[in-house]
Amino acid sequence: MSDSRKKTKMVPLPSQAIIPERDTAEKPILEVHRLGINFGGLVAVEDFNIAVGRTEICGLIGPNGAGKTTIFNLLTKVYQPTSGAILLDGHDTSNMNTAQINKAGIARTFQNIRLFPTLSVEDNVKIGLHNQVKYSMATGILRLPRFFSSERRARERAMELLDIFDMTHLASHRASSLPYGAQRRLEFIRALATNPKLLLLDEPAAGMNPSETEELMSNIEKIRDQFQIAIILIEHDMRLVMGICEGIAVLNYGKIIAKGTPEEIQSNPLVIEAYLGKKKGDQ
Amino acid sequence: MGRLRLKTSTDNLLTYGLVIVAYVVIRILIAGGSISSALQGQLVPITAYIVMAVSLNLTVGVLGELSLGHAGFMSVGAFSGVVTATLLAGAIPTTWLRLALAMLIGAIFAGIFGFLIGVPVLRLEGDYLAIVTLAFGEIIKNVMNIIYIGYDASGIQFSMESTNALQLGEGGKVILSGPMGAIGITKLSTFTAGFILILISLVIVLNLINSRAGRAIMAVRDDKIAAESVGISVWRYRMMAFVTSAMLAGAAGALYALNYSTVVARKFDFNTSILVLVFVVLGGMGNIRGSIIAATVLTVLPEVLRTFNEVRMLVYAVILILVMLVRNNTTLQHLFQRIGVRRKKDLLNGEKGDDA
Amino acid sequence: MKRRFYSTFAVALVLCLALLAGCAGQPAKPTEPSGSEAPVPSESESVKPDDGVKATIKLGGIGPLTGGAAVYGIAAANGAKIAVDEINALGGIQFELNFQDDEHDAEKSVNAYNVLKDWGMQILVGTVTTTPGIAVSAEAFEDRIFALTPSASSPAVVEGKDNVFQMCFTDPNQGIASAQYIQDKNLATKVAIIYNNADAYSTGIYEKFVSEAKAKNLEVVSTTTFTDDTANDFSVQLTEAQKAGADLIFLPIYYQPASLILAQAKAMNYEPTFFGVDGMDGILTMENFDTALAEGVMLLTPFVADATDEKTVSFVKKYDELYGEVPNQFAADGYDVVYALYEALKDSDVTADTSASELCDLLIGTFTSDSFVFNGLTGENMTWSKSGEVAKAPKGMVIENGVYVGMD
Amino acid sequence: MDFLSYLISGISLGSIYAIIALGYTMVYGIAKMLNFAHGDVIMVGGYMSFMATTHFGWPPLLSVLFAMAVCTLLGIVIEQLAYKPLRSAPALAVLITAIGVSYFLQNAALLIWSANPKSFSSVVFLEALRLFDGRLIISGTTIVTIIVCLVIILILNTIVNKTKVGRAMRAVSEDKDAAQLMGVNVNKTISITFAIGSALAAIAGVLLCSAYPILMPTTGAMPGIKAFTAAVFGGIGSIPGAFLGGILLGIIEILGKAYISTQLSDAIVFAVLIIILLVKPTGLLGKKVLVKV
Repeated sequence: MSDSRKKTKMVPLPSQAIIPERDTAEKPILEVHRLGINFGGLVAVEDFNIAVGRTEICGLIGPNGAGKTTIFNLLTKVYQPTSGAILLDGHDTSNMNTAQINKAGIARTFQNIRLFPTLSVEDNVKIGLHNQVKYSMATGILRLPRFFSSERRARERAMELLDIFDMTHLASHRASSLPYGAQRRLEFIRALATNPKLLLLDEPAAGMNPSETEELMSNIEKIRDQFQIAIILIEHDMRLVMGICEGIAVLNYGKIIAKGTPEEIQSNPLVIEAYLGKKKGDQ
Repeated sequence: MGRLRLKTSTDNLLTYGLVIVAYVVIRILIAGGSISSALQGQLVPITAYIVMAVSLNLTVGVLGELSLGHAGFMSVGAFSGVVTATLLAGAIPTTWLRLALAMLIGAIFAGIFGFLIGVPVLRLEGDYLAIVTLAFGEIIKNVMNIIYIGYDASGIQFSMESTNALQLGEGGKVILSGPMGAIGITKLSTFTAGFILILISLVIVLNLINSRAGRAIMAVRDDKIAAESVGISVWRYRMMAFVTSAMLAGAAGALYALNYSTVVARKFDFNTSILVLVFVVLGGMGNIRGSIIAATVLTVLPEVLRTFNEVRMLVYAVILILVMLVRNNTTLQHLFQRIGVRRKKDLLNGEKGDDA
Repeated sequence: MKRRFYSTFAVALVLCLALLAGCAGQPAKPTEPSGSEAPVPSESESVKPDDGVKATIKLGGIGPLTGGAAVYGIAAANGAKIAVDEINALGGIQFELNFQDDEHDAEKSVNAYNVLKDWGMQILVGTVTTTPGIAVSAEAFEDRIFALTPSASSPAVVEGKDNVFQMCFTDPNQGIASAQYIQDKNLATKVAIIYNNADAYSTGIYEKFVSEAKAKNLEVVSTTTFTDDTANDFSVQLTEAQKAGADLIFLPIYYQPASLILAQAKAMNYEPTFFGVDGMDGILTMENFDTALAEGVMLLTPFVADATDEKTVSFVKKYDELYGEVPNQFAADGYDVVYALYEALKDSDVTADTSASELCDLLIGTFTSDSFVFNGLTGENMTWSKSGEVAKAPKGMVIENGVYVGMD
Repeated sequence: MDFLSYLISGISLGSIYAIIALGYTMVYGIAKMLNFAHGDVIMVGGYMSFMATTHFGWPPLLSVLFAMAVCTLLGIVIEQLAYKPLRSAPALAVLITAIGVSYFLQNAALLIWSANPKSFSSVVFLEALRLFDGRLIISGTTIVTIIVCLVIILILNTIVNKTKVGRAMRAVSEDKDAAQLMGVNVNKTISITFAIGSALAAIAGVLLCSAYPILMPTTGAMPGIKAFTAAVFGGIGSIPGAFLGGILLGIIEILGKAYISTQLSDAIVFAVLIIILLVKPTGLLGKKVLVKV
């Protein structure tokens, strides 16, 4: 692990004008109480409780169909919860829609990548910066001075972010033309561009080879350190989860069956029975 | 493969250049008297259709929503423009100013309609959204057919029954009379006005596309959920594109209507909406220059085909089908690329093919 | 996939070429069109003058030859064509007719007008329909090209344009005449009206009829409408008329929807008197139409295809020979327009070089002079006012046993 | 009583919309394309039946079969020449091509049969049903149309659910690419769908002209658009939805005329459509599509 750390570049410091400083000593960034949803009577998630610290990296694991992605969809309001409360930074999010959730500080990636396929890599990141570098429609149409300064800033920032994953040379490529791994990284960058307090990563290492995964792990940690954000990730790669997560929640049939540190989870008999036991071979 | 050239600015310059050169050439031809009245008579409608195509491309190509009622906005713009121009006839003798105001009012009214229609329409998706735009187009046509507006000494009179019901006093004048439409319009539109409107539309649409709002609109087109997840209000940007598109169509409607001594609601029916859609699809979705060329060619084509007499429209239909077949044939597309024909990639089509 | 495309493309191309060849290959044979019962006269078909004649005047015609209103335009064009042929055969003044399609659309109509102007049109025969007519007559007024429209019947077509004249009744006149007829003949006490509220012609007649009916104390008990988009089911309109106790239904509409109204009224056992205007003409000659449905229908029409006067008989015979159909009022209007122009020009010394504006002044003078009286298929002793409207007596007709019978 | 009578008129009109909508929805459901030429195939069906009865003197039923045969052939030819080469093109390209086909058919009909309207003789000889001393009349055409609609629904359901072709259709409708991978001949399936859709158009054409006996080159255009609306109303792609949508559209149109305004009846119809779609965004019986995230 230490080898790979040497190989990767350090995350450049975000420009101060864009990333405000965060008070990391306070209460949890995310508190979820008794969250639940059912689809036409079918209970997908039930009684889900979790709290995530300001700069915590948290893992959400469980067998396929356990409801992990559904949790992300609930947190970002892609689905409306049928019960429970979500507090982001102490504020209730029940009246927010997906876009407002993002503005309030949650960004995410998707299990089946959702980029803006016809647009360039750079534009994808710039769209992530939508609420960070602002100017009005009229400014854009009339090409007022503010347009040029803002666009320059957006471009600089986009390049900074792309540089995290060494992707600046791909900036003018069409997003859909990137190889799978690069698409995943681009989605990660795009989420990061929205300046989140909490980042939800849905299987970030899917499709990556072991060395790429190593690189990703160190990057996730560095991004957390640099940006001072909390991260929840869904992942099947147990090496990644156990390697970087400080807290882990195990989901089965829409319910949390275990919570704790990686060590606690690894020794939890319930988890072993439900999940690790079966999968031990290929992890 | 897959490299998007950083060519937007040159590309846009080419589009502006094309329009300006075309304008200058035609002006020279007119000055030299070497242009037929047939073509000269078509110049204003061509400019109006170009603006229609460019504006619809904003909805269909850039926003990615199928609209089958774009002529409805043209209708609103046409009639509000005509009413404005008629009412201002005494107050403002300068014709170009009156025309500009008529187009502005036409754009504003169409924009208001665009917003009102957008509220329900933009809650829907795909073909359902398309059918509701069709429905609104038909409703506008239906309602315009029974609107009577006139003015006399006591002001503007309005009725939904008949010209008699307007009860105009001495010296009163009927501006709109239901199915007969507006009659006796003073023709204000000129080729130059149309040219300026095209330039304004291009500035609006091209600058919008290459700005923050335009990126947001295209993000919404590509993936609504992803766009929301990065904090873009889908509703807001869909509405922005839709209303902008409606406003430009309204201005084009006013330009169109003020080029003839009469205009009727029936003109702006489903067929006209479809006609403009054909311009957009043929020119390439999201391809503004393509829209301009397609609108011009397809407006002139039926006139060129007059030599075919009774089979004229049949030939037109066959050409339309053939062009669609050729244009969407991957083998031929590659061939065109190989021989160096510059083609901007059809954006919605783009996922399947390679880039130039 | 590729091969299939090429075969498809080839087939389509062949089809296209066949079309081109088809139309290029048989230009001057109006009697043998491929698979078409009613060919449209066209530029290439128009008659070229013989040598040594005194003048060839270029007539430009405009009307819908395609689209929903094609039936009117084609008829008018065919009628005009017959007249041109007859006149040219007389050996005096010669006409060359170029008839262009306008799809019943103002924009296309102005386009057609400009095409004709480029061609060198000296006199305009048109347009056939009203809305395009308003747009085109404004252009003709500016260009000083004399226009005589066969059937664009709104007063707005001629209003304020000294060089635009009509061959047909204006819509308001028909409305007034209808009300008068109904009153004079005591045809009804309670009148219902069904009109097309999306149609300028229909609405124009309706408006004047209503104000005239009020003046004449005719009681209008029910007024309902339809549009071209809803012209199939008339049960509501008929039920309302029936409920209101109407004993006459005034139909200022064309015969296609009228035929549906007649059939549906019969199905519901409602048998009022139906009273139509010139648009009703054509109903009896609709292919396969059950004329029993139209029994007792009254209409005001300027033209009757089964009239027995020599002129009509010869025209109907010729039309049938050439186009295989019975001519309607529009065909007669087209025919009359050309003959009226002929009458006005035959004694003048116009030549092919006479400019359109000279012709225009000449024709305005002739048409508005007291001595100019024209007898045609669509009326006797027609005269024109300065405003461009025609004065002729409408013929009241009633359908008995499948034929028109004069009401007077 | 008036209301009942209007209701019946509405059902009569609606049954015509319904039968046209069935063809629309069937093609849409499987080929995922809006075939705007459908209305014009209906017109061709009408002319074929007209020619058969009036010019060839054939019996009505034979004329219907003749119309169906010709329209099926026409549908296949159109599909092969115009739509098939565009299988992988964007949906809008196919839509525009369909519009081209529509123009073509209308103008070809104009040249072949002239612009003069023809009066169609009904192929339905069923006596009208007279209730309450003839105060309520249900025409024979309406009864036949509704029965034909129901039979068609039954047949389509059987084809789609019980036969091998139907299974292929369902597969193609769910996912063209996946169906292809599973060995379904997608091209053939779509061609068959068009053939069936065109045969339905012929039946619709004959019944449309029987109910409203006027035949012109533009006869199919407006009913086509209305029926398309009806299909969306019911949830496009849903066969019972097309029937329900058609009937409701007819009823709304007639009641709108009767109780609100004859001038605005179309505006009313379309306004109701919009309201329904706002409440049920995928039509009355349309499948609610849950986006998988």
